[in-house]
Amino acid sequence: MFYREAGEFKTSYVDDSQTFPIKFDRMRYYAVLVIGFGIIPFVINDYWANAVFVPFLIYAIAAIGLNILTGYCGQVSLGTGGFMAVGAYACYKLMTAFPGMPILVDVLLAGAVTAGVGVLFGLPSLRIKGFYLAVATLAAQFFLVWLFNKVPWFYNYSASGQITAPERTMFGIAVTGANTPAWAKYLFCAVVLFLLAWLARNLTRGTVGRKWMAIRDMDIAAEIIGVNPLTTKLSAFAVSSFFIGVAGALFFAVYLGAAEVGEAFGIQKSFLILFMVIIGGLGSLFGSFAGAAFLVLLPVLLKNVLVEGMGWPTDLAAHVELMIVGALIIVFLILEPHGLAQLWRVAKEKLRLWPFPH
Amino acid sequence: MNAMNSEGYTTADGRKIGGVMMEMKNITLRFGGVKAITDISFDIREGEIRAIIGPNGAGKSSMLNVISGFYVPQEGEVWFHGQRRAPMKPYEVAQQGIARTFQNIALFEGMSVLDNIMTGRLTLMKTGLFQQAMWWGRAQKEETAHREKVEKVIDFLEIQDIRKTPVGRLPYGLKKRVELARALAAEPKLLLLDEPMAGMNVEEKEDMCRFILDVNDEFGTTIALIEHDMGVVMDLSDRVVVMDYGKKIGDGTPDEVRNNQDVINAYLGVAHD
Amino acid sequence: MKKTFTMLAVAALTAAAAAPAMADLVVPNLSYRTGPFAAGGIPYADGFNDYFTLLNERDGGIGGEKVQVPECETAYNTEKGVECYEATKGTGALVYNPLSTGITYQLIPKVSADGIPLYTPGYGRTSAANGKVFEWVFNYPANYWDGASVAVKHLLEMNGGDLNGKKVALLYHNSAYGKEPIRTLQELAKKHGFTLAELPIDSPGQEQKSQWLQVRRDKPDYVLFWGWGVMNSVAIQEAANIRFPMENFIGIWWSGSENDVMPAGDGANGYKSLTMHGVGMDYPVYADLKKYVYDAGKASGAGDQEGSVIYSRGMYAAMVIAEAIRKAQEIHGTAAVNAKQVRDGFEQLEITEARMAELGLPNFGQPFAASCADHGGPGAAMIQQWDAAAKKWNLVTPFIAPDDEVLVPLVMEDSAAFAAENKITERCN
Amino acid sequence: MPEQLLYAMEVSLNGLMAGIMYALVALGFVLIFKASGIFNYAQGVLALFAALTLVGLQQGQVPFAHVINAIFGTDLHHFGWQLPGLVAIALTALVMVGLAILIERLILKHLVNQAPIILFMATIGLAYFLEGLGDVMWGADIKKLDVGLPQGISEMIDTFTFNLFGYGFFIDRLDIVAAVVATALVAALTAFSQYTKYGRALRAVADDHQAALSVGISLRFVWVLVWSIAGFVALVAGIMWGSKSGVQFSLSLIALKALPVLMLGGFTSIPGAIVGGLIIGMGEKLFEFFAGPMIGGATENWFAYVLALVFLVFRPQGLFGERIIERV
Repeated sequence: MFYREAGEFKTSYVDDSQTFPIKFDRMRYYAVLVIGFGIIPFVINDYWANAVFVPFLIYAIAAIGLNILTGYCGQVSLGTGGFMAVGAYACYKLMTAFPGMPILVDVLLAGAVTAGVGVLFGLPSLRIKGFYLAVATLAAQFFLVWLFNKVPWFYNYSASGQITAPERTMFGIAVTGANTPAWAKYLFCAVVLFLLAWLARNLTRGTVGRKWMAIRDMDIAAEIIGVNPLTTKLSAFAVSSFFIGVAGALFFAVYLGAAEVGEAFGIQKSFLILFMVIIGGLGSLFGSFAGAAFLVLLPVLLKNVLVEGMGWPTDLAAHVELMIVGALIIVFLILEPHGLAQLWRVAKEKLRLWPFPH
Repeated sequence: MNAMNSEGYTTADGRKIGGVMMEMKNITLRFGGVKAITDISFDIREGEIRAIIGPNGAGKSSMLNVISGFYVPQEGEVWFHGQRRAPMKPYEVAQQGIARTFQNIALFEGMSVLDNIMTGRLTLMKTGLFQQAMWWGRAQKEETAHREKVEKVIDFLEIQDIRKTPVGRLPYGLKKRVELARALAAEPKLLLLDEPMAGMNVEEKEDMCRFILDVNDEFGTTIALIEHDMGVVMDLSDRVVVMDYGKKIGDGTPDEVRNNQDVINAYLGVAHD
Repeated sequence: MKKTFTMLAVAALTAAAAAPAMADLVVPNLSYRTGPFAAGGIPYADGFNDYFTLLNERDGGIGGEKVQVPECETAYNTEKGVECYEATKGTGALVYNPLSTGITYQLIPKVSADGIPLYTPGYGRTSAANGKVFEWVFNYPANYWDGASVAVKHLLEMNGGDLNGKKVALLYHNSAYGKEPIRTLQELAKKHGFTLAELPIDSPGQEQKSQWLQVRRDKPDYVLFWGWGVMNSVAIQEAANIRFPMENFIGIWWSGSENDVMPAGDGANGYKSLTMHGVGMDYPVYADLKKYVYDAGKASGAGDQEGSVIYSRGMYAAMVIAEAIRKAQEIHGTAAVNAKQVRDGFEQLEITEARMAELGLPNFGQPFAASCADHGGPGAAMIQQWDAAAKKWNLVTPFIAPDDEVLVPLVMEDSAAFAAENKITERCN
Repeated sequence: MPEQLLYAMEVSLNGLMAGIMYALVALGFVLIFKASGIFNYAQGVLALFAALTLVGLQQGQVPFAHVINAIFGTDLHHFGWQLPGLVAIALTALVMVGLAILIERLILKHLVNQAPIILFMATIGLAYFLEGLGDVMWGADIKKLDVGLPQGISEMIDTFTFNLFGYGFFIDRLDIVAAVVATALVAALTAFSQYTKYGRALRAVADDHQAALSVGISLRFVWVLVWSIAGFVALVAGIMWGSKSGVQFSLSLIALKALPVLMLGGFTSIPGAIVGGLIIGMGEKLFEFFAGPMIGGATENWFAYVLALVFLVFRPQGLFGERIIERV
């Protein structure tokens, strides 16, 4: 009933290419923004921030980053954990070397450093394709983790190789370090996510995005119609790594506060973020959000239901949790191989026709 | 052939054809030990519709791939606008104003019709990554300007109603048309068509013929095409190159080619000795 | 459907955030019974739970207050550790003991901000022994650097006090945990004139062939070992394979459980490891445990870990925590103590030989007394040796004290760096 | 002979042995990829699951004892029997076949003709599920696997090389067994695919799905077949690795060791998996042994991948893959 495009006529190409062409979508988007920025920061507590919202926001950034590379440009990467580590360690080095620098600048610069590293490891993508490339990116994953573990300069020569985020403030309020209020953590990550999601949207709807998708859908044809595969793939690696680097920096500085490279940025992280992207939907920004939400929320939810709700022993709950997550992934793929985003699209199409079935 | 000079010629229906735009000189292409093309030379002139025909496996598609830079011949020279073309990547060839369609449709299946056609204009769009990321300002202005051009192509090929449809959902004939639209959107100087009518029914073929002639007529685009259907080729093209087993066996106006004994043999399957 | 799902989610999450009542003493058990290190996590968690169950069943809790031990699964994963911490801290948690060096590093800043003590016996951040900087963290009775020093002292004893020219190799888990002893050992190598070779093994450590071939090539006189999980049993197996003399192979206390030596069979005979507490079931406390816990069907987990090394350590940690709570109750004159008061209990805790005998654990651990500045305890440890025929660990030395002359400056240096980075001013002056 | 050379020889030999262990895991990947184009991430977990089942059956553990006890308050642990190794192995192989049938029925059947990445994702879901299932069925504690394989230094080689070079080489007897078993397995698989009806069906499907279907080969049957074989290969890998390090969670991580082998050997080549395994095994061991101490050690994980990566940059089709001619 409410969800209609009929009666909405676009009189200019600018209107026609906006992000939410349908009024109802637009209203909902504003509603999410109002809730996200106007309500949640005032009601959030430590548990909700640290167990749900902050990891969700950060993973969403990483998932958008990987989605740009894998979903839009078709280059499957399993090096996400390693690139997040680059972001985290770059951020740590910047924070400790220039204590006066605003934390936002640290985070963005960390992203830039990661973009450079990403380009470097993206070079083989010109020769190597498909799953071979996916496996090849594991070289980046393992090498980077080894590097940060082995070279003491990266962790300022601390005894155990752990890095700990010192306190940094913004507008006089701590956003890193132990004394950060929950709302500040949340708001900082939310603002960064909002900015980056906006950038990602701009990139994917224009020339750059079309080049990426052309390479993804048929790289040879793309090259023949004038897409330079070198610059296109590398730009995808750079942008993707920038996002992932920022996510890594936030993950370390804002969320964990301390990190050890092999533990926090190991191969499991690479897989987790790839799962988010695939479950959410390849080539969909909304999917990145949905996938991140799904994989952050589901384990917490299951744990609470099984352990708190049903009083199961924690180990049994953890094992059953694995089984449920695995089964759900399979069920989702069978029902809708193109991810939550596609599920959402189908639902919207149904809604558009509602209450008339045809 | 004889009636031609370097300034061009006039066709039977009275169109003026210009000077040489592209010239292939003694092209030889090998895959491993197999020769796909042997010592072939011909030229394409400004404003002309030039066809390459031949039986299956004659090396037509390979020839087109050489022109579009996808294959680099082992021997021979490619001249374009009076300059010898150094070996270059396909995307550089595209940037010189050569666009093409493919025998097996090579659309970007994950994108909408509109986006597919917009990719045709990628070589013409100039904003960089950072301006794109900011969107407001140059990127949006450029996007809108190019969108207008693309809409003209859409109108021209009469595909307004499928603008926002994902390409994957289209029937074969329409896909072919979208592919042509993508190539046209690039405003090419030279348009290469690889079997534009393959697999089409009569009606679709007629539409496609009309579009090809209109393109040549309205935009003055030079067209080189490969086609199986002899009838169509003879109606459509100004001059024809005939290939067989990687060699050139005929070259001239449709009438000249029709009467060439080698061509007749090749098509009727006279045994090679 | 979507709506019900969301509502369910919200309901479940809210329920979790606000669960148990505030009346009891809450000691969360951040355990790991799954994942790559479950083999160590399970017995530890069982020992920890069983001891508190004993106190509840036998004594009605501590000072009349029942103890609640909500368990939370971390899988040795720092993120899950943080989630567990946040999920339980609102319930009046008195102390945390995550049995993971990685999670400990994560929690140190958090507990300091939230004012909840963190107890990390034998693991975690070594320099937390300096109470002047680490107000909320306690790691007595011994830490990694103590362990390294005790191991070297044992080597000194074996060599009549002289290690000059000897070759020692350190085989370690390539993580924060495994790297901890390196600096100490380097200092000790300088002091005693032995050479130190460092051989890292990536987690999980199933494949150690190249490291052991290096041992074969370099022929070190001794191998010190910082492993955890599957790395332990593989290393002992490989050592046996290359016929490295097992009495010259010494593991830290986390590399000395039954699970680690059993797979190598007879080959493991003679393998040594450190321990900071007694082993086996020859302690009176087990009679009570049997009566009130095991036979009552209240044993934690599968109930098949009693008396094992790691189980004993979990029980030991629980015992120290219980004593600290008791001390806090004593100091503040109330049974229902809060986290801040428990911190005072930890800081003024004194465990004497007599007290341990009273608790049914005579000579089980070393006596110690904490203070405002000293959160690390005496740091002594014993050496235990595996007897493959009898399938049991035997203690071969009494408690050996570490070399504080080397350790104290290292602790001071590291904690000073932390204090500077985090702008902490020293206490206790 | 100079000492360094002797060490190098010893390390190389050990590397080759390790390489065979990697190849065992890689083999399972190759089989499934070849027949169905699925990149089976769950191969490592299959090995873990097989090994857990083997130990459980051998020791007479009650499956799901933990859950049953938790729900009914019973105290079940063991049936109280001990099976001989071979019987347990045969039973486990049957379980793996059953698993293959279930996987085909419940998952693959519904995912025919999906994009490779979707199928890959499904195997990840499967990996999660099996990992949880294995733990729930048999418990998460570390288990000793003993089916009577020899272990420890091979005295024979030690003495032989000592007499030859004055320096005894260290080779683990378990590694020798693994090498023999791997060779036998490859020979059996080759014979199977060359000389049996089912083997030919398998190769036909690998060559061309459509064509195979049109001559009446049931794709579903082939999938069950190939997953059963992969399950069996996983069982063999699980036995070898489990005897070496005990059966526990980390066993599933051996999949990561197989990936660089696959890259090098090509995803579709059985000889590639073997040769790739040998090269990776030897390369990483030599590098760790000689270069490791200079740059801090623990290089094996990344070195294998970097080696494969560098190789691939120069030869994108892998060791035994056919040269790729790009067409439009």
